[in-house]
Amino acid sequence: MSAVGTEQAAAWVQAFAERVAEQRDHLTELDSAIGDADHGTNLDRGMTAALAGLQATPPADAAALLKAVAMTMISKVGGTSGPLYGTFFLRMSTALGDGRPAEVAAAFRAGVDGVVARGKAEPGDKTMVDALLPAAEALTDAVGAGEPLDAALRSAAEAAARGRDAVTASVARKGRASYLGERSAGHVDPGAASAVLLVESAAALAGG
Amino acid sequence: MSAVGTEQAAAWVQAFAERVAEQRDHLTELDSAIGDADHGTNLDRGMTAALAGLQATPPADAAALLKAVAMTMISKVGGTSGPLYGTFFLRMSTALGDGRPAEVAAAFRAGVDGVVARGKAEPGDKTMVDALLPAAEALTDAVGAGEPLDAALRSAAEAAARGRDAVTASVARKGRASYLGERSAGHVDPGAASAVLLVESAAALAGG
Amino acid sequence: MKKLINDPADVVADALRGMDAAHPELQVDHENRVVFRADAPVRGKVGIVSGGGAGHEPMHGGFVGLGMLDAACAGEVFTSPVPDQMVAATQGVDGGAGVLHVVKNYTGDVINFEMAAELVAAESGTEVVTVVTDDDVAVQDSTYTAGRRGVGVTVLLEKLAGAAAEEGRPLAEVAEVARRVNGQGRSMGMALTSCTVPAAGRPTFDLPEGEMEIGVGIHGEPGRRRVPLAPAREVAEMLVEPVLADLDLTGGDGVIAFVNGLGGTPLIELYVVYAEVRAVLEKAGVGVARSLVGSYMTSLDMAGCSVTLLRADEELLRLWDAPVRTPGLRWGV
Amino acid sequence: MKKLINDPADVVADALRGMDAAHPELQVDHENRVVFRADAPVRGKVGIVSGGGAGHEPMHGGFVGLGMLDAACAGEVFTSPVPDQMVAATQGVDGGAGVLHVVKNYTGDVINFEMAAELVAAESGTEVVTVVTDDDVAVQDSTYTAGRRGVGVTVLLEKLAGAAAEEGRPLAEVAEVARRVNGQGRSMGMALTSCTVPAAGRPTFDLPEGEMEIGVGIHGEPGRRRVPLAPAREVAEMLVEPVLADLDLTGGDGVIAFVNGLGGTPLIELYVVYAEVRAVLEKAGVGVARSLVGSYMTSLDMAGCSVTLLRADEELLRLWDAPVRTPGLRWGV
Ligand SMILES: Nc1ncnc2c1ncn2[C@@H]1O[C@H](COP(=O)(O)OP(=O)(O)O)[C@@H](O)[C@H]1O
Ligand SMILES: Nc1ncnc2c1ncn2[C@@H]1O[C@H](COP(=O)(O)OP(=O)(O)O)[C@@H](O)[C@H]1O
Ligand SMILES: [Mg+2]
Ligand SMILES: [Mg+2]
Ligand SMILES: [Mg+2]
Ligand SMILES: [Mg+2]
Repeated sequence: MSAVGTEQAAAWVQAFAERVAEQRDHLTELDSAIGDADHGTNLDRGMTAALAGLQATPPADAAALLKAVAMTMISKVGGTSGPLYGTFFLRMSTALGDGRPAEVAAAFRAGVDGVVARGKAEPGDKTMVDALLPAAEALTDAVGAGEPLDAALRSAAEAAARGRDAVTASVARKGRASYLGERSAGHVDPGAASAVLLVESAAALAGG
Repeated sequence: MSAVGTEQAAAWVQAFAERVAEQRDHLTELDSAIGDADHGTNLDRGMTAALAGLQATPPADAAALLKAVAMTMISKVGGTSGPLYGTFFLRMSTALGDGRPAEVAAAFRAGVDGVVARGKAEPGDKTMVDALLPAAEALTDAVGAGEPLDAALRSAAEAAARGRDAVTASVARKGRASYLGERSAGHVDPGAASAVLLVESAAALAGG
Repeated sequence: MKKLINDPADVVADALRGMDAAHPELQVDHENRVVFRADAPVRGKVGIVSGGGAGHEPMHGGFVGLGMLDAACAGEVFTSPVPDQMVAATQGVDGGAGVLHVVKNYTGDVINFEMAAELVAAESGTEVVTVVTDDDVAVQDSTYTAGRRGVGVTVLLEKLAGAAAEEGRPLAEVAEVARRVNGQGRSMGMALTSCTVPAAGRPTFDLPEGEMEIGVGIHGEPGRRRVPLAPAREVAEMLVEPVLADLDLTGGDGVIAFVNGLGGTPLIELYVVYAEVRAVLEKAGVGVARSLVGSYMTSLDMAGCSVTLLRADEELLRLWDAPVRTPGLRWGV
Repeated sequence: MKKLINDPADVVADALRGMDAAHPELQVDHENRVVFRADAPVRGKVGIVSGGGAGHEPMHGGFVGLGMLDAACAGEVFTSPVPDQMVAATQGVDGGAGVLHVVKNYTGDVINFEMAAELVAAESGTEVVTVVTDDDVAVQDSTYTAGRRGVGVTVLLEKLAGAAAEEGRPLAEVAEVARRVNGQGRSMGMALTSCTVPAAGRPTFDLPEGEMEIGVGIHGEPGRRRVPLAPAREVAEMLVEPVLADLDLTGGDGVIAFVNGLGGTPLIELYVVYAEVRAVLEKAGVGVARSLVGSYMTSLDMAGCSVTLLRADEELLRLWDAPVRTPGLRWGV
């Protein structure tokens, strides 16, 4: 895979929607432990609506596709993850350019920056940012080092998973989990878990 | 025992209060199955207050004692069993006379008639009346046949228990149990069960 | 048992203290456990007294105030109050125009109110008329049984008769309104869970995860039958249809529709049920003139609901819209 | 899971249908899931918009009406509504005097209302001021965390700011009242049981028979700590003391004291708690100027309660007593 076009973007979104559907109850269970038991339901509702929207109005290109997903997430999900994932896809869509590896890495990074700007979470706060930021860095580094996009995305997925796991032991400082104080330690953050699915969906496609 | 005086009446009331306290949870459990789960609590509250009242203001004679118990039941218990047991003791007190066996039997009968007049239950409706009426009849018959009071009370207690058991299979037609229709069949009536304790308390004293 | 209480024996006294503190517009006689309107007795107005076992809050104490009850007697949980309380209440609200006793049809309530009325008659010249509510279609009405239970209609009756009394109408007319309301109203209830009587310490009955009881009352009595859990849509049918079968409610001025929560059911679910009740009524051609949705007559912490439908007429609608100012119901003032 | 619902995915839509049917004095935009005052926009009056996830009924939709909110947006259960809803609500209540957004401090609510305000600013000339409530002392307030949650004070704020808006005061003053209320009010909650989110299908957390959670919010989040079940007397201390420790409430005009039920707790228990809250306050020398006891901000079917204390002043008391006519709160009209 040398560039991300409409087809690749569609496949990524489709794959993410499938992973979310499959992991819905698990994500909600993670959110039961340290949140309000809706993360899986929220994302699944959003991604199901996003797929339906793409089917109804096929987008012109990859950027339009990501923007359509973004708008659905923002206008159909609510909660914390709706606007944050929405912002991610929106920022990514405007930075995607021709979808060449360097642009993809930069667009992903722009998406993550958007999440940080909106949510104001810092690394280590135990949020989706702790999976997304390392993924963005790994992707940028790998692409910068001349690795093919497939391999770069696999590194990114691994970095996301490591990021998610690294904060599992921590006390949450953002989102609902922060209300639990010390009791949040030892639990996987649901948003970090879903962010790993997002990056893994890309890596799996790239690899296949 | 040839006559019921203050001492005997006090012992009876005391024994009944003890049996009720001991069986409180059981009576409430019976009432849970086909009523509202308060029969044991109700009677126990009433008899505890009655004993306290007797202690505070020792009555002049057996009739005054039964009347004091009656007034406590009427003014402290509420529900169905409060006024019915209250009426029983009240009517009994006014008919007790010198407490000779025939008078005791007549007084008991008067008490039961009071319950029937107040509650309008008929035999077989599956209420306390189904234990009290046979007890009254057995007592009257035995005393009429010249049996000593002790033996007559034992017959009455047996008749009460038989009466209670005879309606266990029936469908209730009075009180809360009647709301259950067919579902009330097969359950012991709580009021019949407590009425048996009342008669048994008398028989046990008489026998001892 | 998980309850926000102290000693189970003190629940009623403690709740009355809280009620007293929360509602300066009420007078609470803690000795007699009677909640009075602060301005009782209201000279020249028929006094309205109700009462019953505790555990049904806000009924009855929460319905004391302008346009509804003048006094309410609180018994122990699910246990009728005693005649002494009713006598104190009756005397305290007698403004010279007589007193209406509103009694739900339970043997204990009927007997105790009956004894109270006898005592009042013996002790004073206060005229007392008693109206007994028996609107629960889950129970067969027969002269050979205790008859139907008084449930949801009691709330509507206290509002409507209260408004009639507030208009200054004489006892006979107020009682006629009350009897009419009872005659024109029917209810049916269901439970998802049992309640737990504090003194008993555990649920009155077991109700497994996938089942519900249809035809329950408000004292944690089990219902008439147990059926598999069903969606709100079907629950609404199970409750509305027996009511419609018992009383013709089509045409005329429509009904006052009342969906009541039993204590453990949150308002969001009551609204879901109400939407379905309206759908069933619409299909049956029954118009709805007024609505009431909320937990107004509870059964401790029981999860479940009841539906009450009252055939409205012009007068009842006017009385319904009349001002009421009580902790539990309040509008128009 | 035992609930009076149809498909879990339809709970919010179904409840809004029921609410619409029960309250002809409201207008419900089902497409946008916004509950409006029937007479919105009120010319010349500051519009007040709130909203949040569903599951807290009667908050917020039940607080729409004269003297309180002009519109409320309903999200999915425990999920903030989306910006489009807030934009529709804001435009629908703009009577020319600007609009106040009342937002509970949850990341999702804050972000979505923020995006809505940006959209409104981009699309129209409507002035929007946002006030965020964060009164929950169970949560540590720190710039390095999401900060305290918005809970019980939100109800009081909607009433008080609503009264200020109804007086015709300008947006800046209404917002000042709102900020003052939030600054002067604190809350603390506890749970006897978890709630069950319909889509999740089972309790959010397990809470064994003899234990309770102290410091819960209103979204089924577990609390700060788990302790053995205690009598209402001690529960009242556990809730009131941290509030008093956080805010000096002695002297002055006393407090508005609010005991709130979380959905599965019946009123009788709330009154028991309120009696004990009063006892704790009395011992602490805190006077109570006004009381509110009931289930006004629920957490689905959670059993439990919260206590909110708001330092009163003359103006706030006047605004508290001002007329309000909404499904959930109603007096003086
Ligand atoms: N300020 C924030 N910035 C980034 N991500 C956040 C922030 N707050 C919470 N999150 C993420 O959102 C996830 C929860 O999402 P979700 O359950 O859908 O929303 P809500 O918390 O509103 O119910 C958390 O697990 C966390 O990863
Ligand atoms: N009409 C009646 N006449 C006589 N006894 C009755 C009548 N109705 C009910 N009872 C008795 O009362 C008992 C229930 O008493 P209790 O539980 O204390 O009162 P409640 O039914 O008011 O809760 C029943 O088991 C029955 O024996
Ligand atoms: Mg969540
Ligand atoms: Mg009973
Ligand atoms: Mg009882
Ligand atoms: Mg949420």
